[in-house]
Amino acid sequence: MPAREGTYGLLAEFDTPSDLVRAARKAHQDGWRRLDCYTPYPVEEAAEAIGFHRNKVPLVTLIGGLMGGAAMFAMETWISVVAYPLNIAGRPTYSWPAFVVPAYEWTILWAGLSAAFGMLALNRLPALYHPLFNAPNFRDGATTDKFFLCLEALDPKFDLLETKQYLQSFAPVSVVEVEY
Amino acid sequence: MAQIFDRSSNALARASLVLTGLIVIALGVTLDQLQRSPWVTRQGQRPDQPVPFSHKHHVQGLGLQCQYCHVTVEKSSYAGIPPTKTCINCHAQIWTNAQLLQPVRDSWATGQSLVWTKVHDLPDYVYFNHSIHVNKGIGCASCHGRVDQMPLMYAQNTLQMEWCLNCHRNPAKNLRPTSQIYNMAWEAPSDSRPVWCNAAPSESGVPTAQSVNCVTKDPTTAGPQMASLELPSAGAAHLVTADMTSATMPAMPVYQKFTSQEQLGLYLVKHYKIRTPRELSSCEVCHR
Amino acid sequence: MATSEIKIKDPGIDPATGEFRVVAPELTFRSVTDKISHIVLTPHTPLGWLAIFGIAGGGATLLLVAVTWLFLKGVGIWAITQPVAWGFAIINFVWWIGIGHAGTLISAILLLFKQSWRNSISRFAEAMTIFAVVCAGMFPLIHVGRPWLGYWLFPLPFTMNVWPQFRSPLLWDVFAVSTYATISVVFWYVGMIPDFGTFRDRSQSKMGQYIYGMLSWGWRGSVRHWMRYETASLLLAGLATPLVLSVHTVISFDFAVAVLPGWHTTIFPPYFVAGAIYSGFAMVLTLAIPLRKFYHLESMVTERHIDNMGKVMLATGFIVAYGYGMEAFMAWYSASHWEAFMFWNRMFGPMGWSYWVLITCNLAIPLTTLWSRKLRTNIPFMFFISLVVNTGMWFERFVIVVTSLYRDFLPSAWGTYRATKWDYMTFIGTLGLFTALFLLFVRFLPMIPMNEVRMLLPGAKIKPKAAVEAGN
Amino acid sequence: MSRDAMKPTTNETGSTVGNNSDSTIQPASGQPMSLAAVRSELKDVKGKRLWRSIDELANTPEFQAAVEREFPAAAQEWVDPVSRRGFLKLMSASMALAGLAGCTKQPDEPIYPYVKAPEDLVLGKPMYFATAHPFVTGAVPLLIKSDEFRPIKVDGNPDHAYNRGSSDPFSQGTLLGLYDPDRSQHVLFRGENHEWAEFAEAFRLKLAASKDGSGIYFLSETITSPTLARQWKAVQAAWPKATLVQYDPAIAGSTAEQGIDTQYDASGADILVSLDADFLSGAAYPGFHKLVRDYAVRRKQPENGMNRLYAVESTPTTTGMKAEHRLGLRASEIPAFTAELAKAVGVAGVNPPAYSWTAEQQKYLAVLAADLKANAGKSVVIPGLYQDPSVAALALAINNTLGNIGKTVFVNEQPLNPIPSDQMAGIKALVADMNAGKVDWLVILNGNPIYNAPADLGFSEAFNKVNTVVHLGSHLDETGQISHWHIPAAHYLESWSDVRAYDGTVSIVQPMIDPLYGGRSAHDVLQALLDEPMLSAYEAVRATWKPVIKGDFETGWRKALHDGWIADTAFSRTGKPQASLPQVPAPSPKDALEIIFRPDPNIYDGRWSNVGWLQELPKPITSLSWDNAAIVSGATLTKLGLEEDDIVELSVAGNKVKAPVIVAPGHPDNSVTVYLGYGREFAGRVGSGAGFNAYLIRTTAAPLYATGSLKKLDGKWGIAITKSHYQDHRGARFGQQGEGNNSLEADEALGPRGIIRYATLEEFKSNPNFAHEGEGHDTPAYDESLFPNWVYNNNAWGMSIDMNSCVGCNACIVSCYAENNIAVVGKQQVRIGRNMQWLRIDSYFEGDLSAPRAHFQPMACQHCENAPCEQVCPVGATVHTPEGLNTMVYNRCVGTRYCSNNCPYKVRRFNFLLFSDYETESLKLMRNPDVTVRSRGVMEKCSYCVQRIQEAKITADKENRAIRDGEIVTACQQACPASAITFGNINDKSSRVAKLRANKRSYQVLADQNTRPRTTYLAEVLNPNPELEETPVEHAPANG
Repeated sequence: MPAREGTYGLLAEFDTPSDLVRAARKAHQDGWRRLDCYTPYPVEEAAEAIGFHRNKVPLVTLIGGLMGGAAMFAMETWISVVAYPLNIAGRPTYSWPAFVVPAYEWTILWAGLSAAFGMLALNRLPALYHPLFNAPNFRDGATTDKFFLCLEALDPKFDLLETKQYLQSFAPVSVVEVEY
Repeated sequence: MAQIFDRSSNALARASLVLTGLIVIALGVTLDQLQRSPWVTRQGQRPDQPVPFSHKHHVQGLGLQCQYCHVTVEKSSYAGIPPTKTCINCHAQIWTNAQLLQPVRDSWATGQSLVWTKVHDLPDYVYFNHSIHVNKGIGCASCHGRVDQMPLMYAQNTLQMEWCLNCHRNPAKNLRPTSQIYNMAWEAPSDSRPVWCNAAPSESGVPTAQSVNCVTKDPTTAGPQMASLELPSAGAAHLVTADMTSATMPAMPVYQKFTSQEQLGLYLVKHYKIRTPRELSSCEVCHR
Repeated sequence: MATSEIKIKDPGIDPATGEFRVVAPELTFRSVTDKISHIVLTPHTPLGWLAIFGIAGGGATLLLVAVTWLFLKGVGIWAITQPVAWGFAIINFVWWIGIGHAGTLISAILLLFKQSWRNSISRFAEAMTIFAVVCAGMFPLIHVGRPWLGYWLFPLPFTMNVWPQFRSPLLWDVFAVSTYATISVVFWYVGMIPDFGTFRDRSQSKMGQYIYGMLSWGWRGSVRHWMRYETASLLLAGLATPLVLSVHTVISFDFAVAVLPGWHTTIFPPYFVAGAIYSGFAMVLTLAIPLRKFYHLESMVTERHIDNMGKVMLATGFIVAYGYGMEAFMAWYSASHWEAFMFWNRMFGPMGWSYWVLITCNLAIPLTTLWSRKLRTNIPFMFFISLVVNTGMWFERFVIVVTSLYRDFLPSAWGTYRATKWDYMTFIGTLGLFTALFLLFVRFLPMIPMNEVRMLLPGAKIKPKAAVEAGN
Repeated sequence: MSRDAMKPTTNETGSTVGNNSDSTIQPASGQPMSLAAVRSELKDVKGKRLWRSIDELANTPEFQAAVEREFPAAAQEWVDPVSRRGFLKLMSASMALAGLAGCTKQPDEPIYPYVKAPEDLVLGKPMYFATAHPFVTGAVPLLIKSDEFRPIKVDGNPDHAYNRGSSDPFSQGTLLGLYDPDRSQHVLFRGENHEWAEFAEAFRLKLAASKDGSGIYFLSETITSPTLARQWKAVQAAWPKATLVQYDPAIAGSTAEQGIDTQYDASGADILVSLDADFLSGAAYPGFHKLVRDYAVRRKQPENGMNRLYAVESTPTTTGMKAEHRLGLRASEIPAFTAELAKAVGVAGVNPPAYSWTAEQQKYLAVLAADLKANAGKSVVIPGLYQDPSVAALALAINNTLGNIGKTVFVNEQPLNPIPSDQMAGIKALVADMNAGKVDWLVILNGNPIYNAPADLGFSEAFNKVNTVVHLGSHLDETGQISHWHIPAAHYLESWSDVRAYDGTVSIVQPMIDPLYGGRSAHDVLQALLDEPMLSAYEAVRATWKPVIKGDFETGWRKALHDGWIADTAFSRTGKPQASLPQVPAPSPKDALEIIFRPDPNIYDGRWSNVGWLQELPKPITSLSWDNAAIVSGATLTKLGLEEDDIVELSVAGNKVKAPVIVAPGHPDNSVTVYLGYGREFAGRVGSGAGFNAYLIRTTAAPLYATGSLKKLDGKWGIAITKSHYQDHRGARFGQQGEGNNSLEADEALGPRGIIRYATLEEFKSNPNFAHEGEGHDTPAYDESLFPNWVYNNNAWGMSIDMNSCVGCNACIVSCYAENNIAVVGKQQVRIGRNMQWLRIDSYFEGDLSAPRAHFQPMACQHCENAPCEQVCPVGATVHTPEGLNTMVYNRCVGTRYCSNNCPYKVRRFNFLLFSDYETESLKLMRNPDVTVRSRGVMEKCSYCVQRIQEAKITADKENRAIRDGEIVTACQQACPASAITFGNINDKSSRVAKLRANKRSYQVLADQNTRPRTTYLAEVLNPNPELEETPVEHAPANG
């Protein structure tokens, strides 16, 4: 948890994704690391620009899926062979082909849930309160048609006045200071 | 455009997520416990009875044998609830005007049944047969508990299907010699309390109940040479087949010594011809 | 509002890129957002909506009545009997599940194939899936003789120590359908999170801000989030695709695994899936055509969409036709008397009429007309076709279930089947329930994924790197 | 949940759960109550007691009034017993929803121990007592299974020489008759409750007043009890003017009314000829049980030769359908045909009326005569009951001429019935006296003349001219309703009496239970007029047999009761046939429409109208249930421009009745068969309103068959036929001869499906393996499976059914009803195919439907080793036991019905609604306590009587021995008079069933599905006369 007083960062607003990408790339090149972009729809270039290349969601999904499948198949086998073995239609107790189907379904079920909730968890959501929402123009634009670059106060290079000018140099629509 | 949610809401949101998970788990555990709880099974509950009949007093105190009242337990699926007559047999002489026994005397006078409440009440679709259990070495106490220590009757066990299967899947651990069926105090053999058994040859058509003869006192008192006949060592006792013993010693019954329930259990399973767990846990055994 | 000719006509080709446009060119980020948010955030509810919702609600009530009576008296109030022990309930179940499939197909499979045109219809296609699954999922439960024991189908540690029997296709259904429902809901919800964010920020009422705020989990559009989000959506799509194929395969097992002539067929899985998609797209059309008219969404749900869906139906329709063909062929080629008699009976037996209804609705009408682009882009005609195909697919299930059962191995045990009023009430009831749910969705949730449509807009193009360096 | 699958609760004393005064609810009597009131009534009743309260409350008139007010639609539903119960359930359920029922825990169950326990009673162990079912055509010796002194199963007496343990639908059905909740329960005088003593008093005063008994008339059913006859003689001695009239509508006017005096021993006969004698389909024909056994025993080993059956009949019956050669004639043609036959075999002094026989008929006659002559002394000619007396006389003459008398045919010294009489004349005279005002008191003993007296007598009008009518009857029936005195009659399982079996052997009828409703027997009524009016029937019966029983009486008496018969009381069979031959009536003109009256194969003359089992039982040949009908041939149907189920008006001599019309394959043209016994008004909740009353067109002039007319009316009747019957219209393209003459079902079953397999004797001899060759007849090899075979190394239960012996008499089905607590579902449910019989008799009509051959195949669960049903059950409610039973675990079933869909034999039955009756107390007494009563939403099916298997296993295990072959007998097997069913351990190679399975004729139905049924069938072998080509052979595998 970051400190709860003072400045969270400086927020520059742009009209087009292109401007945002340009600014973000520049800032990243200039050594900014605690920075983030906010867009109304996924802009891959922006992510590239701030050096965000890969994420862990696929791994989480894989693990979830394998666990689901294994769990179900194991349970089926245990139930039919160990727990209460019965002669069903003269079939063997270990009728593995039949067991494949539910195991398959559970693989998908667990994988899907892991993907969704893994994504949210990795995104540190839910975060109903966020400093950015304090910015007067953020909520109006970020989810509709505006593109934001935020340089955060935690970055060692951050200095309220210099950074403000630095951002101005990208000719944004506006630069505002975001309080915690 | 300001914040909608207060700072605390993040923590709150996450907490509530965790809580939801916990509640679900808790609910599951509760239900799982509930289905086995006395509230459902009536285990250990003592329902109101017309007469506070004490098994403790009659069995332990007076030493009545189970079959004195439950006459058909060896012959029929029902053990049998004694008719008022059975009570009156004695209570015509003793406690003739005890207040507690008023309902009994009324019943005897009016010819109206005493209306008891079932304590061991199986669902109607379960077909339990006392006789086969009693004839194959399941003692009363195995299911009904130490009745001789129950002032008021209650169900010792849940009588749920899992409980039945528990034994049907491994009868050996509950079997006892048929001579000990009604012995409330019977305990599994141990080094301190060994049991000696000999079995009639399996092909001799004697009823299973009589096919094994067990004693709790050492029958081989005749000294070392006699004891030496007691072959082989108790450890491997259950491996000896009955016909072998009968073959070797036609005249003198060969006793085997048992110092643990599982030895005895396996021996009795063999000689009582207890059916296999697969057969005993087949549906039609109890449901028709 | 855009000018009328644009919204009726095909948006045509984008001169800049030379690609087909899927949405009208004049749309901007804000106009899209306004248009879609307005439908939900406007305080006043259109009268038309209320009217239809009233009717649908009536249908749903009918269902409630039917099911209550069913629980009180037993499944005997339906027409099911010996030997036809399955009837409307199973038919409706398969039919509804089938309808659901198009939704997943559009949102998942077309996403994998990068068919960007699906963006604007994916959301309500998914909604359709979920509500169809709701209707479908109800039937397996209520059709059993003792519904209150339905929980025995789940492997839970009861005191009986008895467990489900995993060789039974019905049990496979339990897992297939429950998984399908869960994944669909998750996929649907995850897709809506950013749009909830938009609603949160655009809602005027405190209430709306709170509700949508919570639903959005505090989404703020960080590109890092977006990247994980994209991966997750892609993965979900990748999972939903094999899932949707497996679900109807498993349902076809209910029949294919049985020994009954007419059920015991290896062709079932593929042609059930194809049939599902066939009827599913029909249902999408049935819903989309009135919606775009009612809410003036022609600029986002364009003729191109209708046209494409027509093509998909044509394709799946032919797979289905192949399925029917193979059944007939095998009846002859297998030289099995059981098969031969079954098929003769299916066509010319006392219930032969149902087979011919099916052929007319599924093959004769659509497969002859959908070839023509003119007809495919003729909105009223496509609406009509969609209804025809839905009917046909319902009868396909009727034919499979009933005409296979009522005359099987032992002639002495042959019987017949005549549906009762309760059967019809239940079926109509689910139609009502489905519509009602869908209307609620349209009113309170983003029926078109704004974030996905934004990507289709010209404004979303990033200027080439050089230009960026040069600074315009 | 205990209600979902509940067995009739027999607590420790066997007093049933009905015993629940602890939770009775007294609605504010008088003023009608609303459902709100009902709820408030139930407020204080907690869940566990509610179950009973609802039922009790629901039976209060106030409640029913409330229901009819609040659910007018349902008020009419109230009538049908089944839906009425459904409605009750609905009410309790809706109240449960209204929050009345608390938790769903099992309710506390009370125990009602005896005060003094009976000596010989071992609770849980049934006891068996011998008795006999008194029946007008000869008593059926019985052995009753009694659980805690409640008779719960009726079966034949296995030690009795006559039926050897076999029984029939009637006898089986009488059990439900005993517990019939609609039996009358009080002595009534002018509708008000009175005491028996009051009646006896009034009666005696009356007689005393009449001095000699003049004006006192008795109208009794046929008297079969020697004791009753003795008592009557005593009455007559005391009151010489008192008059006795016997009237049994079923036999009145038939040759049986004079008392059956001929016995047949068909076991010695190579040729059997039935002249309209339906001796294979039910106890209605004297000696049924013995005749079937004798018939079947000669067909069990074709390799050792078989008998041959010719049947000439006027309406299709199982007898005709089993015959090698069947000739359908109109009823009036049969006497003439018999005369021709007699002439042909050389009976002296017969002059057949002139009649133009068709070529086919002449050929048949010639061949038959030749065959008879060739087998003189080794043949038997059996005349029909419902034929002109000349047929019986001629048949006897033929047998005499052929020298069969003393070999296969015997004449009794005395008739079966102690007091033979001309019943038609009797009732005619009675009505005349009634009209003449001579009848002062009319005492009706177990009769129902208002309902079944001949139409032309106007009995009901005459009835009003009688001062006092006394009605002794089991029900407050049509007659009881308007009689002055009504006395509830005791059921034969409730009272002492005595009867004679077919061979004359006397059986003592002993009560199994105290009269449920204080019923009285005819013995009591007559005894009330004698010197010791209080003498019990028991004493009377003992008095009758004291002189007969040799040695110490008490010992002999006890032996008689124990064995079920009195030794050496059979008739001497050395009688001689009387020489004179009666005049033979000429057949009616060929174009005249004949109407044939027959007692119903299930409910006989209507006495069992209220027995649900028999009502629901599909009748042989037509598979008609819950109705009677005008049965015609297909040709006649088309000729009259009718369709099945049309309503027609039958009229005879001006009397009319409305009836539904149906087709029976092989019915003679221009001829209609109607069954008596239906159209009851006051039969009870089950029988009232079913069918139409054929007595309305039955006259004294023509009680057996009459010429009449038939007119089509508008509308459909709505009959319930339990089997589909389509004509085969498939064109040659589909490989069948589909001209529409054949039955589609039969073409399929006998053709490629290989369900029915048979051969003629020649074919069988030339190719004993015929059952396994030809299309659809192949069986997969045992290892032909993807799975390792499941081994059954201990007991392995299996059943073998001999298609050659089965005569389709339905006894097995009714026996199954009783043994397995099978529910009766009602006509509406049967109509849509929901009848619950675990066992059905599939009948396939081969060849041209105008002259078919039928094949009867008892079909129940086959207990497949690879059971398709088991694999698809999601909860494992149907599984295989280590002994190879396919068990159905009712209380595990959730009711997906998938098993039924996947059962190739469609033998599973589903409780679509709450079919079992949980309300009626008397029925709870009847239920088999060893079998669960299935509730709504549960699948059920034949279990091979698993309860009997388990009982035998427990006994054997206790005795430390293996189960003996034949120790376990299934209910169907027990009832079968033909011993067509064999059950046992197929792993024990010495068991009878194993031997039968090894037989070359043994085949599995649908073997090609590789379900490996445990039930196998022995293929039929027919013994046709090569002279007569009509045997259809195209399906015989040898050339198939």
